[in-house]
Amino acid sequence: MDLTIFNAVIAVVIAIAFAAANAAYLVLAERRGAGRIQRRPGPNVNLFGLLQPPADGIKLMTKQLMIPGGADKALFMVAPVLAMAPAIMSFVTIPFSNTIVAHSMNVGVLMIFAFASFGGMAILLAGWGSRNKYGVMAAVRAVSQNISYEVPMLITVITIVMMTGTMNLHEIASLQSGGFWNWNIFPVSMSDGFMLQPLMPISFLIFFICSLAETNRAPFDLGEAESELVAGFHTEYGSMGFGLFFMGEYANIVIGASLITILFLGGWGCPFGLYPGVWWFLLKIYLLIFSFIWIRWTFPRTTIYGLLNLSWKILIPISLFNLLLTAGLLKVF
Amino acid sequence: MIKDTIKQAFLDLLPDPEPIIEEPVVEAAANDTAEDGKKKKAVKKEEPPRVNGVLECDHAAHGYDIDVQLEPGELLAAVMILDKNDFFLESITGVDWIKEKQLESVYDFSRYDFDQCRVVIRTRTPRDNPNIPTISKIYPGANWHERETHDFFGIKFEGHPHLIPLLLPEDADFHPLLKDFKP
Amino acid sequence: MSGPIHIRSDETFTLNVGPQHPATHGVLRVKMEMDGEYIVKAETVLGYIHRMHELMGENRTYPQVLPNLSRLDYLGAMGYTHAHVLAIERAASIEVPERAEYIRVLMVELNRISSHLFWFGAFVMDLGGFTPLMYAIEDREHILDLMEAVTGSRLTYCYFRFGGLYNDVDDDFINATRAVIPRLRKSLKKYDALVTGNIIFRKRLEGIGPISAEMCRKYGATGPVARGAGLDFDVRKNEPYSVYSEFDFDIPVYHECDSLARYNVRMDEMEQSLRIIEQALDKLPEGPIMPKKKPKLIKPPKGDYYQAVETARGSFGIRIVSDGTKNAYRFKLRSPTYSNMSLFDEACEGMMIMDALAMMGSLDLVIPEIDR
Amino acid sequence: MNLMDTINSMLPSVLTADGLAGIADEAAGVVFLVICAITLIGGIIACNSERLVRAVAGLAVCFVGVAAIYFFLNSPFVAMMQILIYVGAVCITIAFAIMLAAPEDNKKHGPAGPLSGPLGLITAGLVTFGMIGLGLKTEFIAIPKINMGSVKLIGVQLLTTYSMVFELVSIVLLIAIIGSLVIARHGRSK
Repeated sequence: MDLTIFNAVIAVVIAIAFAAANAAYLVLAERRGAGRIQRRPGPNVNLFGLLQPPADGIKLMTKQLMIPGGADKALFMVAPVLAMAPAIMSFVTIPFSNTIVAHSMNVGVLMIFAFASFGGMAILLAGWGSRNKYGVMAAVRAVSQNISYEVPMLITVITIVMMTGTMNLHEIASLQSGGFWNWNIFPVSMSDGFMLQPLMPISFLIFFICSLAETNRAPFDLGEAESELVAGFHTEYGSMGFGLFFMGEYANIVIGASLITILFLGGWGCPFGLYPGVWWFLLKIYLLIFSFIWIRWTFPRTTIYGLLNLSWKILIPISLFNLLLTAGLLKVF
Repeated sequence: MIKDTIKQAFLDLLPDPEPIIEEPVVEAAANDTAEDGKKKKAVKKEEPPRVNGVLECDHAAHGYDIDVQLEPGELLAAVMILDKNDFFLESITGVDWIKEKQLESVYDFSRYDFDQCRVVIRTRTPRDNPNIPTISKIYPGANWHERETHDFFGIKFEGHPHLIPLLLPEDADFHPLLKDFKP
Repeated sequence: MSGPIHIRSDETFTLNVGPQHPATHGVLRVKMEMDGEYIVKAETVLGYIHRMHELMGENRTYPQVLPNLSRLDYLGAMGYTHAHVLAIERAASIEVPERAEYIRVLMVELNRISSHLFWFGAFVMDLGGFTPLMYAIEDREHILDLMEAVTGSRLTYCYFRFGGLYNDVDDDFINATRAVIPRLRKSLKKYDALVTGNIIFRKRLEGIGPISAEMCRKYGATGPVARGAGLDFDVRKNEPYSVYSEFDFDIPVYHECDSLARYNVRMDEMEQSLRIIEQALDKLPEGPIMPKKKPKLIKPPKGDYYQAVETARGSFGIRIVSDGTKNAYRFKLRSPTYSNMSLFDEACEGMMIMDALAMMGSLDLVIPEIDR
Repeated sequence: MNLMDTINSMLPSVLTADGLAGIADEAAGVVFLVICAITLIGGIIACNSERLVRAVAGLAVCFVGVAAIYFFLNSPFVAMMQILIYVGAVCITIAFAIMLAAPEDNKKHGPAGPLSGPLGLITAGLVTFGMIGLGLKTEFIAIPKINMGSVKLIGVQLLTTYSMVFELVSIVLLIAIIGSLVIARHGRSK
């Protein structure tokens, strides 16, 4: 299928709508979830709190956008957009089901990582542009974190790509259809003959940790560590500037969950091969998002060196070893 | 007993035997009615200000065991004795004796020990020129206490590394705990 | 990170942590000279909520000052008023009925637990874990309800009177307190499982923020900070006041000198306080709560009086220099966190900011109490 | 069959992809020009801004433009690699190094020599002239499409036919890393 301008526009519009709706209601879900975990109700007035996100949105939009004195105005304004836009672009290539995919690209995996790398740039520019010391410190932290977790994440993805022989997300998900025994997370795959991949659970674990870190979620939320750096890179942002960062964060969470679902959990496939479809996909990503929320409200924050040590000293060696071993196994079987 | 050791050390430190009054602890008997207290107060009013020396106090009545008053010049030596005996600095404060035109600086010391011994060191300086050597070289913790005392009383701690207002605003030029302070 | 850190002083920048900063729990400002994430030099700036309680103490009569004391520390107010009434009772030689003494200890220990519970939540929040705060506040709520029923207030108590108490406890209170104790024990176990064993939590505290015994001595640090440095010092044991000598309780001491040791001390202290409360409830004698001959006007005889108590934060002292009138001639408050905080400047040098703020959390700061 | 096709089939023919195909071909030229403009603007920002971080941002814009050109030329793999490596890694590394190293006042250099202006102009002119000449002289042949981004083929191609390009790319990356290290070291030793 050719990429025409028209359906590109439609795709982007739908992606923005999906991302925005997700961001708004994931905030509510997060707050309700946090409430449950902390034995309190959370926002619950007005239809179980369902009117809370629009109210928040209106509040954010009607606030004045303050630009701190001495800030680099251009970068300060560009950064939130840069945080949000690539996240939306990534939605274009995510297959929600066998039929619902805006543009199935052969380099889909690569595209998501390419756009994810904008996230680091956005944080960097936000922190630097606001001319706030907390912002700059947070930017440096967040970027070193993003860079160091991109490495094991990509290495882990390579194992998947080696197994499936494609970078097309749609194909990767299709290969796992049929039932949960075909999913990449499990050590045994029977989709086309018997295949032994004993290291896949490790890959999954690495990928899961990395996607937590890449989305700057607790316990890896060092970029906005509020007890140290006030609010990190978005200390100076209010109004919709903050709103865009917020939406970008949740859009990234959705993308991270979608990627995990597609790469490891069989995409839109039913665990028992029945009625595959978009509902299974949504169920899986929301379960994953719930686990993100659960983790966030359970663990304290790590330290920046603890975080970097985890990446460089543990995850990268393990993922490299994993890669070599998987390659070896592929060669043998 | 650490109390006796310290007392002896202070007695050795203050070489001038004349000002030392080994008062039998008068206040120790204060466990009686308020009327007695009034009497005592009436007696005390005629007393001259306290002279330098070591005083052993009843802990139950005063909350401390040894009360030493000395000249500012002898302060460092006295604090060193306490430092050697593992005392820690509780606090430093001042008292404005405006009638006697003197500022008193009070140092509280105690020990992390079951051999309890609280020591109070007092030293008095003239009100118009209150200069006392700093003990922050011996006890770094005295830094803040001395700054606070400087804030409130204007006592100058000679040799203090950073004698600027701590609790008061940084441009404060008044000393609120002086008795002639008018807000 | 372990190992010595080589710091170049020529490329530092100044970071103002506070006066409005989430980690300082109030208006405290630390001017930090930073080299990247490392602190080269720190200078604490105080006085943002300095209210000159000492001058108020000189301008008001002794009973009028009593409510001021509970405004020092909004978390553990009971201990501070306790110090005041003890000091006046010592100075003016007022007898206290035994029942009142027991109830005082009961209240102070309940308040100590509620203070430690709040600290626990706030400390874990400093480390980025928000949930334990909610659990701690929920448990603290039970204690506050208990105390509200008797004292009439939830935070800034003015319950003690010179010679006794404002209000007697009834059977409802005693039964409710007995019911709360097992609940709190259960909660403490839960916190242990939820937080103490958490690997991230331990990694952030173990070996971080060393405060040695010698440093404590030089700076006059007391309370859990000193006990976390292996110093067996607690005014309740070392210099028993009130009826503390009647109770059987231990002073938790840890020798690791790190933030985790200070955490452990406080968590163990809650258990010890529970023990004291149980014993106080068992031993609670019958009788009046105010002395028979209550002096109408408090006029301590001329002299200099010092009273130290162990509050939730450490050794709190009141020095009253009396000139025989109804006002104090000099009213000095020795607050424990003032001394505990003063060592922060030295202790945090060369640390990373996140570790330094974790250490600051482990000092259990209440800013109004530092500034007085 | 995917969502877009479904939507297309439900729309009146003028708005469908086929109906739009003609317009799209017309639009293609416009899009190409827009992409070129983005690339150029990025480059100009990169060269002319006084603040280093802004220059890096400009560079990133320029790289995105280049990536868009690749995408336009039907090489999504190279386009994605361009973004992943140049924006995601090189730009961030440079910005990172600048943040760690350069104080803000460092941007003013001493006055340039009298010859620097003319010399720069001559060099730029020569390069431009050469490029234009090269562009005009070269005969553009349509190279058959190698693949649609199949990983296996790309791998094989990279390690056989285009191994030289592959190596050159690695060298560029190496230079980027060394460059940022040099900047960082410079700031440190001062």
